[in-house]
Amino acid sequence: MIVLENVSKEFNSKSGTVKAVKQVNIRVNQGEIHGVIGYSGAGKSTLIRCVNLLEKPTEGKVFINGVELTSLPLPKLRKTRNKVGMIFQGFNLLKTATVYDNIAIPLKLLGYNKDEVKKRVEQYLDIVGLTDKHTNYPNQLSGGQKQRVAIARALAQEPEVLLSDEATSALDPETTDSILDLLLKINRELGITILLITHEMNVIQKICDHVYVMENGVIVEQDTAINLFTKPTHPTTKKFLNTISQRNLSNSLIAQLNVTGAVSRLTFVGESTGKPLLAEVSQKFNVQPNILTANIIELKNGIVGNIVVHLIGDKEQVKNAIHYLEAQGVATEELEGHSHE
Amino acid sequence: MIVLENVSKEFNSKSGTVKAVKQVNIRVNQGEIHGVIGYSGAGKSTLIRCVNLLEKPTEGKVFINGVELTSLPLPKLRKTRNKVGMIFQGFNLLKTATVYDNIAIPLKLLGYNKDEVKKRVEQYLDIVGLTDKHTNYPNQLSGGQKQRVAIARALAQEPEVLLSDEATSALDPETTDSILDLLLKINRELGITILLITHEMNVIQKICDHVYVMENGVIVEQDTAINLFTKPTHPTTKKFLNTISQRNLSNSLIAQLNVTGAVSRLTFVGESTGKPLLAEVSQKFNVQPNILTANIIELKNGIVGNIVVHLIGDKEQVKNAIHYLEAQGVATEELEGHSHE
Amino acid sequence: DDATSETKAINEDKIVVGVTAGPHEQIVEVAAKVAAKDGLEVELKVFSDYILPNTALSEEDLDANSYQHEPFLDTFNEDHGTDLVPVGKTILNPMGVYSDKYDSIDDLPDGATFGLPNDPTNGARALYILEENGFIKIKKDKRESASIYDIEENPKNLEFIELEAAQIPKQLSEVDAAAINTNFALDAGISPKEDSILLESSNSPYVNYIVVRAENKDDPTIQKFIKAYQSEEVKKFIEEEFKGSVLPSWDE
Amino acid sequence: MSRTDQFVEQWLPIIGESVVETFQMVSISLFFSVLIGIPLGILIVLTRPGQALANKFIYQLTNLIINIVRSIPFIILLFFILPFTKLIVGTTIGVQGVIVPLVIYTAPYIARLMESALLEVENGVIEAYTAMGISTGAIIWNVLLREARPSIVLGLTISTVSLIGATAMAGMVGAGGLGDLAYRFGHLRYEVDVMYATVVILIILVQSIQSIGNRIAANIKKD
Amino acid sequence: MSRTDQFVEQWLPIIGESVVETFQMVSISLFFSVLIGIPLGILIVLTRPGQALANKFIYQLTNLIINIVRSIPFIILLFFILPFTKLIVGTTIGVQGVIVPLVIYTAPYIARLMESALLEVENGVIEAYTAMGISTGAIIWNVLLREARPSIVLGLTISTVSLIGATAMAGMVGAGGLGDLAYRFGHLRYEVDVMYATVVILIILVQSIQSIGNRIAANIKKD
Ligand SMILES: Nc1ncnc2c1ncn2[C@@H]1O[C@H](COP(=O)(O)OP(=O)(O)OP(=O)(O)O)[C@@H](O)[C@H]1O
Ligand SMILES: Nc1ncnc2c1ncn2[C@@H]1O[C@H](COP(=O)(O)OP(=O)(O)OP(=O)(O)O)[C@@H](O)[C@H]1O
Ligand SMILES: [Mg+2]
Ligand SMILES: [Mg+2]
Repeated sequence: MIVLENVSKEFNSKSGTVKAVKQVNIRVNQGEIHGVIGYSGAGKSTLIRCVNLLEKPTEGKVFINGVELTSLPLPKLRKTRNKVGMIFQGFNLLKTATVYDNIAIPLKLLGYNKDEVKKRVEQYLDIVGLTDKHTNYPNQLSGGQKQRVAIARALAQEPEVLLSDEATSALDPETTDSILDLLLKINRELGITILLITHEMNVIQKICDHVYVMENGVIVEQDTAINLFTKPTHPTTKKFLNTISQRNLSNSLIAQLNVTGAVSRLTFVGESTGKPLLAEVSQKFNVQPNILTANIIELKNGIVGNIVVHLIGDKEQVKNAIHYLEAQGVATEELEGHSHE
Repeated sequence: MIVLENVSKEFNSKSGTVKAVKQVNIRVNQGEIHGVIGYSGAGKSTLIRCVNLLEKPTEGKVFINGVELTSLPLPKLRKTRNKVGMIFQGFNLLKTATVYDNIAIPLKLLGYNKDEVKKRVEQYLDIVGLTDKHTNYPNQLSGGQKQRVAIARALAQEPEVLLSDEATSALDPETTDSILDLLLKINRELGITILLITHEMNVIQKICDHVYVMENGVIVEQDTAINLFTKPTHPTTKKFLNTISQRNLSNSLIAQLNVTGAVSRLTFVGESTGKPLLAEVSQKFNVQPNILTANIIELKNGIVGNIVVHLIGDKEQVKNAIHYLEAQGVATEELEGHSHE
Repeated sequence: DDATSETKAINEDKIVVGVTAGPHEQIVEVAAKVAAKDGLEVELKVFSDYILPNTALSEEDLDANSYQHEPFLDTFNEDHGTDLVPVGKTILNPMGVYSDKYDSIDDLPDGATFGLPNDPTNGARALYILEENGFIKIKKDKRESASIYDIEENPKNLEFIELEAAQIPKQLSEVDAAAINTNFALDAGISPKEDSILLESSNSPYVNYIVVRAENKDDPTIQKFIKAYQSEEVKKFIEEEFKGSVLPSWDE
Repeated sequence: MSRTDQFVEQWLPIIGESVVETFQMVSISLFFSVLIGIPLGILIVLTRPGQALANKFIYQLTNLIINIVRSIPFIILLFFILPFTKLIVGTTIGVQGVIVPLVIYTAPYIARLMESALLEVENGVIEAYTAMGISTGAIIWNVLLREARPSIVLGLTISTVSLIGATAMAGMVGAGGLGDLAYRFGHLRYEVDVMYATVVILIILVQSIQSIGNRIAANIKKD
Repeated sequence: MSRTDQFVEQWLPIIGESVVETFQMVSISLFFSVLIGIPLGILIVLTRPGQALANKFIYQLTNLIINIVRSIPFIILLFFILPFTKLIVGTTIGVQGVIVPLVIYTAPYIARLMESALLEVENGVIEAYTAMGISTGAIIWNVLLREARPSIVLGLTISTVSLIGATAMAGMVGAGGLGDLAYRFGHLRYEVDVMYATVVILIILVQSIQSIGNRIAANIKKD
């Protein structure tokens, strides 16, 4: 369990004081996976580094599994950190150690015996697909391979709490998927608690229960993944969602289309996506629905459908069609366009 | 113009010889933007580093703007390199220089006068949104901010040819978009030739004319972006496309759905997406189309629509509906499921 | 050749004199004051090395030096093909053998350790004293510039340990016996008369000289300097300062 | 008997002995200097402001001690610490007597080179191990020293060569060795052959040490 | 007149003169050593196998020359190069006469420390500038030297302190200076007060140099 209470962090530099994190509250219950998204420089990395006190918060309290860390003496802090794994944005591997040793050395230092170390290194090297690179040194690896070594190192520790800072951003989609599957698996099987940072919405989509949206050091929106994908309120959240649901059509196009009917965004949750609703509408009303953009997003805990349709027909019919759709449990939003952007 | 002829590159390490790039041929005409995708470790970075001879190919020839580089004496090679900008996967900034100096120093060294240097640095800092960080040092920046400094450095050089190795992978979608818009703009206005590596299909989608798919050092598929998005043939290509069009439905689901009709993938190119085809089908045949997944992908040079529909109805009607769709210029592919995965 | 030596002819008002650190330096300091009254400026160059004052002299960086005895000078001239000549006697720095453990030199057991100065002028003397008293025999041709490797016979199997001359008094307890220059012995509170177990005989060939290049042998400025050195003031200073451990030797 | 034969017969045993003495002085004092210098270097890196064990007092004190020792010319040091030497090794003469001053001369020097090497280690890796709750001791050994090895090896190589230089002065307390032989016989007594022979041996010695050091450093360095 | 006053009156001018001599020797020879040592260090880094200007012959030769010079004990070196010294500065004694040997002693040492500092610079940044077609000279100056500055400053600090130590030996050729003063008066004449005074001045000198060096290095280092 991770709890941040009113955590703030300031940096002093020549260009003045930077308030990288401001009064942030976070609560990740045991076994949950929470994600943080936000623009570059929003303070995400600083925030996650506050969790294991790599960055000492200027203000606020940090709890891991109920233990307050900021006031803990070093030996006890170390004990807690033993249970916390971290994947860094910048890999942070030993340059002078092989891939094998980069994973083995921390395990040895954490007190595992030789056999256990060997077993785990081989197991996690296999999982990240780097068994054949085990004698290579980091600078003989590709960017993604380095990232995978860092992931293997953190996971081999088999922590109770995992902090992940853009663990998959250097990886191709296939490898990303396999890493995410792995995280989900250990989350389900071992109840590991995860706080992760990402800018890839498909990561959120696939494994997060809860999402925080960060901007200028502040959490501007937070909710369960389903709620956030269905009813985003903050503009930043909406922008992030656009990347996977392509919600943005040009205003001029919308204005143009609205002449012959209405452009509407339909959001389905769960079961309703299964229904051939648009076909029904087209049969029931004299309205031709033309799908402009469409997405079905499979979240960890459900499915969200997102369609922007051009409903072609006369105003009245279109209005009726929309009422019908809403009656069926679909959230609708009429899009207004401006002829000049 | 970038031309690679039969370029190969081997590395020798303890774990044996690695053939990172094998017999690759590439031709990027002046003013074109080509993208390379592929799994982590496929050889993408090595390939792009062969272009400006940071990695000397073990075999093959490299031409930039018609000049063969591998046999060029150093001073002439330098002249050519002056025209080639590169954004590295690992940023490669001067640790001891401020953001401002990181961009200004190369410009000074390239011989621009003081005013020009100042003008460009300010201009590109503004473009990447780091004006307020100009006195900071790299280790006071977030991951994405470092990436943006590296981008600004490469662009400020105003090169004729740009090599970009995962330039946006550390960036959030919004910032990525603004960088891509910028690349498109300078591509259109100044005719810059770009070869880029990415694992984000939306980068390909947004700015690439042509795509290479790389696997184990070999280019396994290459085509124009539109062709590749419409008719991918290699499994790797398909896997990458899945990330944006979510083509993969579970086999068991498909098998289950096929009992009550047929599951079909429809791919539209260009105009045909605009037609309310599915509604027509539902009216013309006794078939209820239920959209399972849908995507409209706006490519740089056109639009590709991708819908997986469940056509509910009896076999005969469904077959007719599919024929009708094909007659309308839609590529269709019936999906077969297996009850046990 | 002549042209250069003429341009380098000794300045009438000022000469540069090289000395080694220690008594030579202190004495020439006083001699310089005397010379100053006579209108001659003496500039001191202090060396801790025993070769460079001679090379610097032959290279004409110095006009004279005062730190060596004749045997050493002869060897140097022979080795380096130089033509440096002694022009005035200066001091004798007598040497004695001391021991913390034995009351007489004859008590030294077989294989005893014997400390001696590690510089050639003093080291050779220590060996010379031992030879004079029949403890060792030195190779004939090396007699006056001997090193510990030039010993032909060593019936008592003395083990020689070469040490920094000034330091030997402090390390005396660690050897069975050692040869110490009287000035260093006095500084360390050891009395030559009471504590020594062997003293250098007074007919020592190791009297020190003022040395110049041969062509300046009769140069009047040099003569002026010698006169200042061999003055009463200097003699008085030596007697007061060194209390018998350094002997003015120009009158003998 | 030819001149060469004669030279060899006369000087070979002496030179041989000097080689042995030099080896003894260098190896023993290097051993102890490393034993003292490396922890000192670590101490001064870890206690500096902003580091893991930041402690202004210890940092300043260590710094001062290193500076004091480094301030004193070797030749003075040699005699300054005679009583201490006597206390530690029971004698102030011979190879044994020179070990203590050589160590006191070399250890702070190694500490400074260590400092410079350790400061080069990337903070990120240290953070990664700190984040895992690994003890500072283990991090020093497994991260700091490990990653700095190429620089440490180069630093130790430089120190060893400087140490060989210092042993030349060690002759003053009767320790002998090649440098002293070259000085006293080659220089003071103008046995030019001895000087050349000795200098050639020194060159070979230094060249070997430097080559080995460079090779090892290049081998450990993996980027 | 109190003992202290007397001491001050008698020794202040002498000590003052020694301070000036030390400053002269250190600053002048440091200047030339840096002028020679840094390019030498760069040469040895750039010509090593696998680097920008890889050239086995030049690399080995430079390496050898540095090693040869570093092999020869300072006192022998001093004597060995007398003719060369005479040729360059016209005299072999005094502060002037000692500059040449001090430079020859210090320059290769600085080259070695340079080597070790430059080898630490990340290859990636150098590549970035190579990719832009920037000339090797400009890269050396703007990337290699720039990025290595913290280590270079620490290395130069270490060299300067060692150089001060070497000037003590310079007294042997009549150049004077603090170290020589301490040796001659303190050691040879048992004027213990002078020795302590001199050593204290040396300690203050070294402590200041080291503090300034550390401060500068920490200031330049931005990670
Ligand atoms: N210096 C080297 N020595 C040995 N092998 C190397 C070296 N550099 C790269 N390789 C290997 O060559 C292959 C291709 O590496 P490259 O960096 O080109 O991959 P990539 O496609 O860019 O991957 P990523 O997407 O992870 O950055 C990898 O298997 C890598 O381990
Ligand atoms: N040591 C530091 N000194 C000064 N400012 C800092 C320091 N570290 C971070 N910052 C600033 O704090 C802000 C937040 O940085 P942080 O690394 O947390 O961003 P981020 O959200 O992780 O961004 P990214 O997605 O680009 O990694 C940035 O504006 C950054 O410049
Ligand atoms: Mg970050
Ligand atoms: Mg790569």
